[in-house]
Amino acid sequence: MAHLAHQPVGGAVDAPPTVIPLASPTPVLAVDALCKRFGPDLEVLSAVTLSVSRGESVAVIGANGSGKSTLLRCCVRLIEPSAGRVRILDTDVTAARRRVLRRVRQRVGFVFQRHNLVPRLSVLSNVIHGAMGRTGALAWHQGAASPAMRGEAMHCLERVGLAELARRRADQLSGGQSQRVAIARALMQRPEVVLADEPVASLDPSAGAEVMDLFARLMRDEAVTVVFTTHNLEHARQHAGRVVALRGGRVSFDLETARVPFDALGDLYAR
Amino acid sequence: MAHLAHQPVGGAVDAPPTVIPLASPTPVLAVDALCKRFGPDLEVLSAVTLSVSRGESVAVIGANGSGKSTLLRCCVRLIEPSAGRVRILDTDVTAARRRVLRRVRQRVGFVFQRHNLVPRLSVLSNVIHGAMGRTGALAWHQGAASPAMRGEAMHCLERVGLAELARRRADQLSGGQSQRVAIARALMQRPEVVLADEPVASLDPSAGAEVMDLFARLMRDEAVTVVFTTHNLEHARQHAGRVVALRGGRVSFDLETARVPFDALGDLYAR
Amino acid sequence: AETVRMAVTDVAGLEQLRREWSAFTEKMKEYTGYTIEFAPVTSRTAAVELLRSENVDLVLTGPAEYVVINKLTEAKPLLGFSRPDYFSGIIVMADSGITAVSQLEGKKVAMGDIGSTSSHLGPSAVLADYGIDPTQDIEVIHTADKIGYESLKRGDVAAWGTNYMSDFVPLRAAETALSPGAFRVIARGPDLPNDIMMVGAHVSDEIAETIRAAVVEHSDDLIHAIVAEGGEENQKYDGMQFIAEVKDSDYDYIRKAYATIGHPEFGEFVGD
Amino acid sequence: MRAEPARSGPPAPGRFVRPSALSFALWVGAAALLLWSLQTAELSLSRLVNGLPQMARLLGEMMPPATSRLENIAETLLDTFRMALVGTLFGVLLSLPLAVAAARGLSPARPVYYLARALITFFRTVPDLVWAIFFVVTVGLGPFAGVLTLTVDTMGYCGRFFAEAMEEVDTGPQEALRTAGSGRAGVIIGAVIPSALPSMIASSLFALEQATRSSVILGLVGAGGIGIELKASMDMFEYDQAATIIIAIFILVAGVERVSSALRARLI
Amino acid sequence: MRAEPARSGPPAPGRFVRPSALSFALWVGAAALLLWSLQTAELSLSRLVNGLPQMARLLGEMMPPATSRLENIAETLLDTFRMALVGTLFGVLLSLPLAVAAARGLSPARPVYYLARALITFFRTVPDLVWAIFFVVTVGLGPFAGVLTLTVDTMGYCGRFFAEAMEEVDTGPQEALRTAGSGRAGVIIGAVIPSALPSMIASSLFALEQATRSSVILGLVGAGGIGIELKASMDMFEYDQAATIIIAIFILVAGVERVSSALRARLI
Ligand SMILES: Nc1ncnc2c1ncn2[C@@H]1O[C@H](COP(=O)(O)OP(=O)(O)OP(=O)(O)O)[C@@H](O)[C@H]1O
Ligand SMILES: Nc1ncnc2c1ncn2[C@@H]1O[C@H](COP(=O)(O)OP(=O)(O)OP(=O)(O)O)[C@@H](O)[C@H]1O
Ligand SMILES: [Mg+2]
Ligand SMILES: [Mg+2]
Repeated sequence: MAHLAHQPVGGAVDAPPTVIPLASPTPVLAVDALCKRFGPDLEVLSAVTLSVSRGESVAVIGANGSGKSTLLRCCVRLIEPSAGRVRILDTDVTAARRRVLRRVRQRVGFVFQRHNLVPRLSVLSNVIHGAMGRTGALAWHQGAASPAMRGEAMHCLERVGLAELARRRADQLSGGQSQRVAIARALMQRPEVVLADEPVASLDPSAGAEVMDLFARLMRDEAVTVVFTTHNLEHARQHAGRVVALRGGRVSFDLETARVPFDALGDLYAR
Repeated sequence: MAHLAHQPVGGAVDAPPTVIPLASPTPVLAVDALCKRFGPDLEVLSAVTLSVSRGESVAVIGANGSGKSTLLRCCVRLIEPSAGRVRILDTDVTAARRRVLRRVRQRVGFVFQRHNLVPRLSVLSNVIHGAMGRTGALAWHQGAASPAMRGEAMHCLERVGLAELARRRADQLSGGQSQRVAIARALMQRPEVVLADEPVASLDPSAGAEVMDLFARLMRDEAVTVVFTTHNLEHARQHAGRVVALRGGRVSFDLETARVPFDALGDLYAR
Repeated sequence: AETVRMAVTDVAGLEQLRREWSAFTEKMKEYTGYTIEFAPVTSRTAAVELLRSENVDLVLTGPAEYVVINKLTEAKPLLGFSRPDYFSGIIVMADSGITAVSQLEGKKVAMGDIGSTSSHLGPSAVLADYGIDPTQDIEVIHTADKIGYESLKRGDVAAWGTNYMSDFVPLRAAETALSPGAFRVIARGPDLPNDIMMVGAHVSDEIAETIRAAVVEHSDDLIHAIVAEGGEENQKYDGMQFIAEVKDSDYDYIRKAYATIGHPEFGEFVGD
Repeated sequence: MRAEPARSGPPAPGRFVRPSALSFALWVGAAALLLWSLQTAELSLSRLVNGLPQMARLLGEMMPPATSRLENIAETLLDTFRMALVGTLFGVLLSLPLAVAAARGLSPARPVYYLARALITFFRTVPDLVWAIFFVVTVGLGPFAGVLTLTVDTMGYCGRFFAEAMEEVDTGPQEALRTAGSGRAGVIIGAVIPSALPSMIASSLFALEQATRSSVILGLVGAGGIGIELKASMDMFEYDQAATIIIAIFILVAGVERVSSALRARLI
Repeated sequence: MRAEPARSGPPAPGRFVRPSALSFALWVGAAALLLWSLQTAELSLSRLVNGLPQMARLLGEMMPPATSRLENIAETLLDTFRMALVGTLFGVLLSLPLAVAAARGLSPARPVYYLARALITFFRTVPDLVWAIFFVVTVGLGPFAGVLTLTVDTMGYCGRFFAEAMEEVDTGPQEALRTAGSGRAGVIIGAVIPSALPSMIASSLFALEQATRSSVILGLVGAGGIGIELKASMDMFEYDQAATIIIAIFILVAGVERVSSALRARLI
């Protein structure tokens, strides 16, 4: 099945039913022919097409530099796509004006590969930041937040196992702790969609498994849609319903997990 | 063998021969009763003792926040230890004056968990920085370096598979690319010891395997000593001769890899 | 009681007053019944604008400022304030070979701030009297007194036009390396017109008269307040005197000087 | 280090990026301007060295500093500092929104950015004397006019440097807040200001110090101040007195700087 | 967003860290000083509003700006700019080592740090007039003395802000270079300066702009300059002329700022 890695298969919106049975007619996340160029001769994403339904869990895999982070970032327009469209939750993100974009982003929890915590604030403040979309700028600091919000933030921290570090300054965390704070911040958004960029790369095996389980619970109990990138194929196999593989900025394959040739992915990662 | 995770076993310098046959009489890296406190009631390392011989490969494992990074950073005095001693290559690092410390550091390649590249300089300049210890401040920029140095840096980049990105600004790299540049910078030091803090956490499976192989080659061909931290137990099993496990800042066990109970490490990672 | 607001611009010799003016205002209150709000204003431009915008009632100022204020506002002179030995001189080094003003032609001459009575207008008028046009025939360098003095000694400027008594003499007295004979005055002007207290057009005649009367009547007392309260060091300003009647034509010398420095708009004689 | 034979990889890229014709021309132009400027400056090291004894003599005139009016000076200095404090406080508060409008990436729109930048530059370009006159005719003599002048001064300075500090901070945390659906205000207060704070504290306390030092302005509007004392001392050739005042200001300024340094050290 | 019933975790830590007795006392003291200062400032909004017509009148007198001496002004401005350029250049170059010595963490030793800080503060505290006198007696009247004064001014400013920029940058890359065995020089040139560069460019070009604006100093040392022209216009009540000069300076300053902004944008 190694040939799969070479020729893009299915998953494109213009021919979805044959390959992937979409769970619901209107996808939660629909990426259509997305392109991103940095400068004239650096095309990082080439016509990426992808569709994710409510409650699905999709793993995005691919070699370093294959465009995974760029894809996720384009989805919420942290990077302005060069061409193509992205729809999230029935909103055309690529065309959205500022207010609309804000409303969509509020519903999407994003976990950054580099965590992106505010270094000088406490862990708790950083988590409460997740609520800013719905409660406004007052959530900038734990000292200014309402008791309910503080309680909820503690709950989110507890879910990632860091409640006892609430008071610590964010720049005094270990790598894995800071990653988990970033996840807690995304949870604080009460997201309908989670886009997580290597959310467990710095986590120890047990913490990584817990986070993946947490995502699974969110999907099951609250119909949250999760798209995560990972280099850990075991995680992709166990926790994703579908796997999208990127190679050089193109979709190499887009398959239900059961059909992914996990043992023959050499080509995907070959340089 | 799960009890091993609970009671510290061997590896302490005061009782090494019974448990670990040291390859050479004078260890390349000897950590003796190292303590690190951040503030009065946060003890991150408690009496860590450890000894690594030339050409050995040691994996340091442990849960998030167990003190792995702190241990490595204390070894080169990026963090001033609160108590205890560290000897590297016959130099007492903890007591060393500035010049001596510099000379030791030059011989130790360090890979940071957060990569720590200089964001506004090119990849090539960042790699050439590794040569600064032996060639002085002129190695600050690729434009100022000698042709031989530039060639060597390209060679290091090639070893991590990034030669074609030499000119890219370091802040425009993907997570895995930036990690590999950090590794190339450490190689550029022509190190005798490599201390690598989760060197493959952001790498794709094939790049990760390549880097681990690279370390193995360095050990075999050039007798380089490698100490790396990792959350990937598979890497520890395959590439380390010995595994040191930290739990809450204490050495939980220190065993030859063959004797590590990889399937029963639940306790190590339990919170 | 009424409050009278009074600004003092850069009147040479009143520094001590600026530092410690409470004695003076207390005396004024005692004699006039008015509370005097008294403020030094270092810029004459500010002083003029304060008068024009009716933010101050009285301005105590120098002759050059008087001419300007008189021209630009409806303010009237109230009292003169005479000081001894208030004149400008043109000073050169004795060994420079310069003995006559005419020899300065084409050379650099240091003077004080633009528009200053004794260190710009005064020297310029003197030069003009000797047939040197200060805007054409020499290069004027406007600088601080100390810099003018040091430049003269260094030979960077050929001459220094300044207030003889209050600028040149103290510096020469403090001189350690050179004897007083090392300097030569090649020209000096007449005593300059009096410093003057002006009253804004918006101030009632009654107030103006009350103040004038009080000052004239208690002249010695007030001068004492200015001079003596300043302590030993301030005795050198002794000899000041209030002049009850100010004649506008006294200031025609200054007006002429304005014309000399290229500002004919202030050079027109009032009444001509 | 081991004497490993340096192996060489593929050819390295060029040492320097070839500049575009335009930027090459600009660099050449700048270099020419600089050379031309150096000529007019009439530099001469020998003159500098030969003149040093003269400087020493002058320094001698300032020694020993006069101590007679120490108490008076301290009091004036404190008064000045208090006015400076108020002026700077208002300036800093007003600078905050102005700086946001003048920060690339935070400004709501391109025209607002240019307008805010121009306004800040304008505040700075119009000389203190002009501001002082403006305010003195508006509100009359006294500390208020001085405070307003200092406020405008501070805005011209802090507006610019706050904006630049905000532009310079790491964009990661800002991105995180924006993706969480936060509005501009949230991003600024939650991510930008915490990151820019050390730099902003430095700028603010520098503005305070500057306001204290440059308090000659206060003299312009009849509000007294240490500046006018210093000027009077210089005018009266009381150099030992001037030295005392300068030393007093130095102590205050150094104190403010230590506060700045301590606050920043806590944050960095 | 979903109306999820907000579940609550373990109790959150206190809203604020309890300040130590000392820092509490310091805060109270600062607040008291501020209140006391606000009192002396004699603030009054009504006075400000009532006075606005006066301000308008004055503004009216500045309009329209006089155009008679435009060429002359442009020439003087260019001369001034050239001297400012040289002074700033030297100041910036000398500030670099001084700033390294004055940057916590880069300074070779504690006493050196304090000495460098004190020196920089000293440069800033001694007024321009005093520096001008010093340099005139040393090197004589003329542009050289002006350039030296501007150099010292620049050192007082850039020395401080370079040091603070260096203190503020991310320590990660510095650690990396230090662990590679690099010496102080290498760390500074390889990691600190590249990171601090945008901030340093901003400070340098601000110093240049400042030197151009505050060029009254140049007049004091007999080097002419736009500053003395402006002062003369104000002293002679030629407000329209002053307006022209201010506008000319504004254009130059805005130009310098655009250069600063463009250079920084390339780097950030
Ligand atoms: N700002 C930028 N300018 C130029 N190139 C960029 C920029 N950002 C990313 N790239 C390039 O785009 C490519 C894709 O980057 P991206 O971060 O999406 O990779 P990734 O799949 O997330 O890799 P990793 O697994 O290493 O995180 C990389 O080759 C990277 O070098
Ligand atoms: N500057 C600091 N101040 C206070 N606590 C700190 C500081 N740096 C690290 N710590 C704490 O020390 C502990 C050990 O941190 P360290 O970075 O060594 O962990 P680690 O084993 O590397 O974890 P990870 O696997 O997440 O990287 C953590 O609990 C961390 O929060
Ligand atoms: Mg990535
Ligand atoms: Mg770590």
